Amino acid sequence: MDKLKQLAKELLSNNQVQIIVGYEEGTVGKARPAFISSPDQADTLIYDERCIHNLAVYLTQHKLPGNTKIAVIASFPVMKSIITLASEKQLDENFIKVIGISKDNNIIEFKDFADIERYINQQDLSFTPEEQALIDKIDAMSMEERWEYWQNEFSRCFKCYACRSACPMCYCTLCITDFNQPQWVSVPSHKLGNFEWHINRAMHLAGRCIGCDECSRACPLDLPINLLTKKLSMDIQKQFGYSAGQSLTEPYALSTYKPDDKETFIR
Amino acid sequence: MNEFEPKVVAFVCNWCTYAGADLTGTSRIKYAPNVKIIRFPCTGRIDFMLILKAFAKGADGIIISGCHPNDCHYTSGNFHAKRRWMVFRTMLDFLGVDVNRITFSWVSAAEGARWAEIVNTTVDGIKKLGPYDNYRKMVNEETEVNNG
Amino acid sequence: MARIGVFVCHCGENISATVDCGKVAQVTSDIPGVVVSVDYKYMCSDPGQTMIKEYIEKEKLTGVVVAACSPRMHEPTFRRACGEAGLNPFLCEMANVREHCSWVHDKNDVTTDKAIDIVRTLVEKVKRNEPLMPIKVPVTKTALVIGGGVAGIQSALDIANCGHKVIMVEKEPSIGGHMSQLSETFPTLDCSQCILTPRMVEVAQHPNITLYTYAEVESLDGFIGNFKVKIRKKAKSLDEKLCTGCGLCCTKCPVKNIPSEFDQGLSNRRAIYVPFPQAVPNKPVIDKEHCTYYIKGKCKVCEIVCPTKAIRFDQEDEIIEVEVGALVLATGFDIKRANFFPEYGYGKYKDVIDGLQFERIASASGPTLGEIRRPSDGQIPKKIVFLACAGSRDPAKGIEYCSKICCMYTAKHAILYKHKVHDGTAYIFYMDIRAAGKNYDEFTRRAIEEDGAKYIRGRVSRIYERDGKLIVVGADTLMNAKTVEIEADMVVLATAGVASPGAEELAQKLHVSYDQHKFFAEAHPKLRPVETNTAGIFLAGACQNVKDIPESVAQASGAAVKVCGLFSNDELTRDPSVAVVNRTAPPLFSTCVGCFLCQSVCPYQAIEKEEIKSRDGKILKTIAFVNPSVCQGCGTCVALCRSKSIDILGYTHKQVYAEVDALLNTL
Amino acid sequence: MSNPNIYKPYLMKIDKVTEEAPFVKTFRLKFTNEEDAAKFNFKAGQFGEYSVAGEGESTFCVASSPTRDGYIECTFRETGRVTSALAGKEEGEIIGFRGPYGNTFPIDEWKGKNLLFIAGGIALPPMRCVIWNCLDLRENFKDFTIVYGAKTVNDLVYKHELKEWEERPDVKLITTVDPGGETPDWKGEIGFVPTVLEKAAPSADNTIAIVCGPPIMIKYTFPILEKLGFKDTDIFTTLENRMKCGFGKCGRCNVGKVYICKDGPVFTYAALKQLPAEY
Amino acid sequence: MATENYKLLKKESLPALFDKLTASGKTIYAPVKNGEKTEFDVVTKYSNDINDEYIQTVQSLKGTVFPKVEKLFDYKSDKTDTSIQEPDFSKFPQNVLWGLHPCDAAAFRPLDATFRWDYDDKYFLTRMKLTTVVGLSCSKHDDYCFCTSVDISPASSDGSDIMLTKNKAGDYLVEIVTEKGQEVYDMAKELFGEISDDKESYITDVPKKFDLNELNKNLDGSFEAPYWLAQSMRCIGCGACAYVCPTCTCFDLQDEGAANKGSRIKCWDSCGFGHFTLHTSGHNPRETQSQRWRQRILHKFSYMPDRIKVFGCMGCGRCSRACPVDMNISENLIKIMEEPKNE
Repeated sequence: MDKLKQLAKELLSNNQVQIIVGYEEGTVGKARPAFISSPDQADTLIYDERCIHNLAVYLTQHKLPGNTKIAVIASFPVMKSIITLASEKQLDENFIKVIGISKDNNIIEFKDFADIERYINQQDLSFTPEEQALIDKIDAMSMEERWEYWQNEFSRCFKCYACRSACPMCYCTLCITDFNQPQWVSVPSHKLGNFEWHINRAMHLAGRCIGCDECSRACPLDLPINLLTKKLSMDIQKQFGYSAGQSLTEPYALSTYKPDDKETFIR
Repeated sequence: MNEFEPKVVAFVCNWCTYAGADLTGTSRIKYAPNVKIIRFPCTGRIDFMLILKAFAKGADGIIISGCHPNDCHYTSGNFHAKRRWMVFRTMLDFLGVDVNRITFSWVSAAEGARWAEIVNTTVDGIKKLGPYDNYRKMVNEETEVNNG
Repeated sequence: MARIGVFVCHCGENISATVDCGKVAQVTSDIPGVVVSVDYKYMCSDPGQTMIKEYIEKEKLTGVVVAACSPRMHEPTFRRACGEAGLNPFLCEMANVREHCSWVHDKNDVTTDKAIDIVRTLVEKVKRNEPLMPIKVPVTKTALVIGGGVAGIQSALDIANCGHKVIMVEKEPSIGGHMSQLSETFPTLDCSQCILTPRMVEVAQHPNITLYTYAEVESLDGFIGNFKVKIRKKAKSLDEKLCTGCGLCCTKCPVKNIPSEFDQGLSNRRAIYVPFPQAVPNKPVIDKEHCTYYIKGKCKVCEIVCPTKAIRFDQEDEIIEVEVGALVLATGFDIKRANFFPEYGYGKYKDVIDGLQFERIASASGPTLGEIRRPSDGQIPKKIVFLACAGSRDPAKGIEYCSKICCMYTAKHAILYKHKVHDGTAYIFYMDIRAAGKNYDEFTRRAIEEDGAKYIRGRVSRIYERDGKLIVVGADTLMNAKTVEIEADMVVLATAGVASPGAEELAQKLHVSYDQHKFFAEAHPKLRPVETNTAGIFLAGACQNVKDIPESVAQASGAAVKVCGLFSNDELTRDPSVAVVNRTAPPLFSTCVGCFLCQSVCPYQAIEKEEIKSRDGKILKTIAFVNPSVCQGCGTCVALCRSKSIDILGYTHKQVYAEVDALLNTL
Repeated sequence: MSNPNIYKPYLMKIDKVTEEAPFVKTFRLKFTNEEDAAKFNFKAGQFGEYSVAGEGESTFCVASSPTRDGYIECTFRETGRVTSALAGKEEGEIIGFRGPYGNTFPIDEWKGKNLLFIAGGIALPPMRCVIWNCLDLRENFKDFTIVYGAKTVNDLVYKHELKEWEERPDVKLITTVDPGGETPDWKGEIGFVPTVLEKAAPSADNTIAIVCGPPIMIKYTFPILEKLGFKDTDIFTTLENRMKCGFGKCGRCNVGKVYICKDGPVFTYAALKQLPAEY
Repeated sequence: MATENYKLLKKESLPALFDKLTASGKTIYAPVKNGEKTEFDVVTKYSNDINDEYIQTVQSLKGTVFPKVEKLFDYKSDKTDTSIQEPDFSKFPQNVLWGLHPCDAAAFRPLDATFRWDYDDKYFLTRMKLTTVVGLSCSKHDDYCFCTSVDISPASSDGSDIMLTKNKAGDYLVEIVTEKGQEVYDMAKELFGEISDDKESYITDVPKKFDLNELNKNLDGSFEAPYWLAQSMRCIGCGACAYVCPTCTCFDLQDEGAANKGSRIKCWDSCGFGHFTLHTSGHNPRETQSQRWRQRILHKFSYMPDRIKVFGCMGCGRCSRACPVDMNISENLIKIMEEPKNE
């Protein structure tokens, strides 16, 4: 990844960007997000299979100083996140330089978001058999079993909201859980509160989730909450032919409709 | 023990189903009194959280009803609603929520008899399913939390 | 704060027969916030309403729930009464205990209990109601008519004659539309141009009408009463003020072989041309696509010959912006053309033509000066076959609908043909004769009975050429589907009427909805046939569906009345139950994060961008803004908004949440 | 503590509701339980947690004087979930109250001094408590000056009491409204509180200044007081931070090591200067 | 090394002990193996899944005395009357917390100090009183552990009522630390023997990473230090660290239910959440994540020792393990230590 360091140095030294969001060596053998603001720091940048955090989350946190040009090291999920965020008018193309990393670890310098969009659409976007298997396992359960399964999982949740914080698409300044007039989502982390929270999270990500699984990775309790959004993503793709993170312009699955959307349950 | 009388909430749109239910009244067609209606401007206004709230507050069943496709007073509210329900219903089902307790239907302003039929079949169906104990158990857990 | 009055109506016995109204009043009086709860025989009667008014004043009520019939029945009544007593009308709600309770259940405690629950629900709602003020918006009293066919002309004249300004936009160099191409009109056989031309001239000369031909609508912003429209005036390469319309240029232009649009390709025009002799305005345009100067950079013959030096090769398209209060869409229709009917050889055989071409042939101003001669060799056809339903009512071709005008004009064609070719025979293949209209059936019968048109009920499977004849192979379904073969000299296809080519694009620009066939959609098929779902945009003529002239004109006048009705107000009053985006204290300003996903769900394009700026003009945040003049209050955006930043007045989050609570009796 | 369960509120009956200004109300609250009433006492400057069943709790100071026995009063502006619910309550209804919490104004130490009260907008309530407290012990103090300002005339709270103070010969009251907030018959000053204060230039000699108001007003008022010669130990104010518990456990209100709920809400300007900017 | 006298609890006696505890109405929480992981769970019997060699669980047992959701009282009201129903404190569970490491056992001290600070929190104190802590010396540690840096040792019995140390044979050396411990011992005396052994030899050696008092000194006057921002850049603002922390006490009070009946609930909250200190006016004293990170560190290492005389960190390392973005607390504390003092 010398090329990455080289590029980072160039970008910083000729002031094309002021901050690079990438990865560095963390503690106890982990990689972690890093914020590089001078060329001499660029040597700490790494990129390997441990670099899995969806860095797009930092692009909407408004923590980075305004009017700063930011470069972000973008794995495939980050690229998709950027496209979704851009389609939701959360990112300004003029302030974000995207340094893509291909699946075979090559650097792709995107000149604009449309460029990313093109790249994404050249890739294999289907769900993996492993992903499908996880969903199938739950689908195969009876209704009661599913209820029990999720009740058990949700009962462990203590609502640290790591899932929310780690998700690039969860950028609301006031989350539905903090909306209290009325209190739509029960605040405490009892079963009902957790149930309502996770449904809300999944529904709010329905058609917007790009499938990076960062939510369940962030979860300290290892709740398989990524399955909720994954299930919806699969369903939405099947039903409406729509996948998040692929188009800058297409309205997202739930803000549009087709008159002939096929359902079987409305009487 | 008396026969179980389910509590059913109906979220309906103002222009079609509410008017349809008015027609049921005008036509004096009798139906089960378990269903109580909340009026909305359009099915597009019906937030999925309302469905969850109704269950959390003790509903055994829910009816959601609006204009037939292409009849929406606002052109497309019901189409949007339909998509959301498709997704939401998938979600509920995946979580093990009993989706048979939610009747989604289109009832026009002219379908007074149909409204009565929707209500009656829904109430009958939910009577067979019994009280929604699973959900209530989850709700009640909140008040028993860690207090022994 | 909350001081609610509950008024339980017996509705004679309509409610009290099954609901214990006294008990409803008594139980609901215990609901917190309820200060008075009474029952009365007829709430809607004068004494009933007076009672409500008196309680409003005496008890200083902050909300009223009338438990009676459906709000669809008497909500206006009781809201008015509340307003008269000084209570904002929107603080009155109706609990529907008649249609939804007393009439549909038996007399017992359960029914009374249900009535109580219904009242409780509305009490909780009304506690959270906000006083609302009707929304007023000013009206710009200028109308824009898009399309200068007969419908547009009629609308424009009607509106202009009412004293309002009208801007008419026509994409062709002349107004007149399809009607100006027609020979004679059914069922009276009066000359189309003779009746239309004076109206075209009237449009051009009307002091209230501004006419832009060779122009198209570029974009539309705003809302009813306050639209902003950008119009692209395509360069005519001509200074219209200088041009006298002498026509010298058109005779000298060396490019001669361009198929005339007006004559449906049956004659040629030049690169600088006036579409037809009676065109309005009667001034030429240069067709840049074919003009030698524009292609090769030299020629300029027209410039040289022009006596007034009116030619302007450097003219560019001009964008003009106008403000209008209403739009009338009268963009008309088109017909299916070649390639759509390979089985009929249309486009392959010169003598297989469409109805509009036949109109030109039959027209005295047409390429044959009104003589019926076939295009291939100019011979007079002795056997002519008309095919009604060419494409129409044919699901296989994707056109399920009936094009409506073909039966009539085919009958007319047969008559015109017989009038001009006395020894000729006209065959007409048809599926059904649809001639429902004043004097229409008489007209088709005349074609058969007086003019001897041979009607064959059945469809034509194919047409091919044999020995200079067109062999029309069909089936006669009235003769046991016996195969019929006719050796024809000419075939006329009554091709399906379809939406005009730019309809979809225009609909998207104007944000009006359209159906699967790209015809513009009316707001309600029965009750609002000339309105679109976008308030302030109306429909006239065949852009909504194929129509004949009288229908188009009638609808055009209807649209004009709608426009004039709108213009009879200086401002518009609208239901204040609209969506609003919340505002909170800085630095948040609003919980809206500006994802604008709501924009695409709004059926009315009511959601705009609002920039929150600091005092020095820096943009701090961009949030959604719901234009209350445009919003119709469906609330689809409300349910979509993740952060609950949009709420809809009258059905707010707080209200509906409390309703659920109350209805399930958990309050 | 008299209440063994610190989370359990007293049940208070709303005895009287006064509309002070748009969205601002004063409740007079009485204990529903005689024993609670007998045991209860508080001092000027303290605050409590007021609650509406089903909505939650909200923090604000006691606005009545401890010298007035048998009830407490609170004044609040309808802003959030709880205050909106409170605003919907009627006379006779029950609300919850926990408290009193926090420290107090050292009124005893002010004996024999001049008092200068400076308040802005809705921040008069904590001041009102101490004003009445001192007025009820009027003989203990010398000059008594109140400077009070609000955005508009309509936004002035305690209008009836302002009138009373105005008419008292032993109180000097200066009221002001922001430019543009005046009515045609407005007789008070027009201008922001700090400006009006500077113009009035009360003597700092043997004077205690008590300042309550929005942060921006406080920020501009302190320097003027110092300019007028006030020592920072003689300038008092009250701080507000978000709180849930009121007794140092929930983790919200601390400013550095200082807990507003326990060490405050009353601070001298001298003490404030020592605090990090976390309030 | 001094050899001491311990009670001996043989591995084989554990089932009997657990049965006795269960029979006496106690609820037992123990570290239970679940695949690769070990988490505390309620057990009624001893089983081989109970892991006495775990390094650390994700969650502490804080929730047994300070539940993540705790009902404070029920209320009922109608138009004129309101009543409050407190829970029956006598029915609070009698918990035996089995096999906590010394860091976790010690964590009850700061909890106790907070919930006692001038105002006694009856809920916490009642639960605490009914809780018996059975500590377990650490035989293993990992890179996240730093108890020795916060003056706790992997063998310390502070906070435990009974302290267990597993010896080579797999039996436990037992120290009875408190009266509560004695009660348990008394209940099942017959299961215990005597042994004299040196417990230090069974204990893992956790290296000391920093000096607590030096750190505390260095934090004085650190409010404006630049490292808060630098350290918290990657912080995504979730509450994972606070919720797994055995000493974090931030909580929220919420009403659940409607106006006429419902309950007031105390539930966990985190100072790391953006809205934690947000005023209704929109003003937020701790507006940025770095301010909130500073609060977290200063609270534990400066404010708590200053105000309630106890440090708020036990060196369990849970926050660092749970952090989705590897904000390793000991790494950051070392950096603060090494920072030249801001004058």
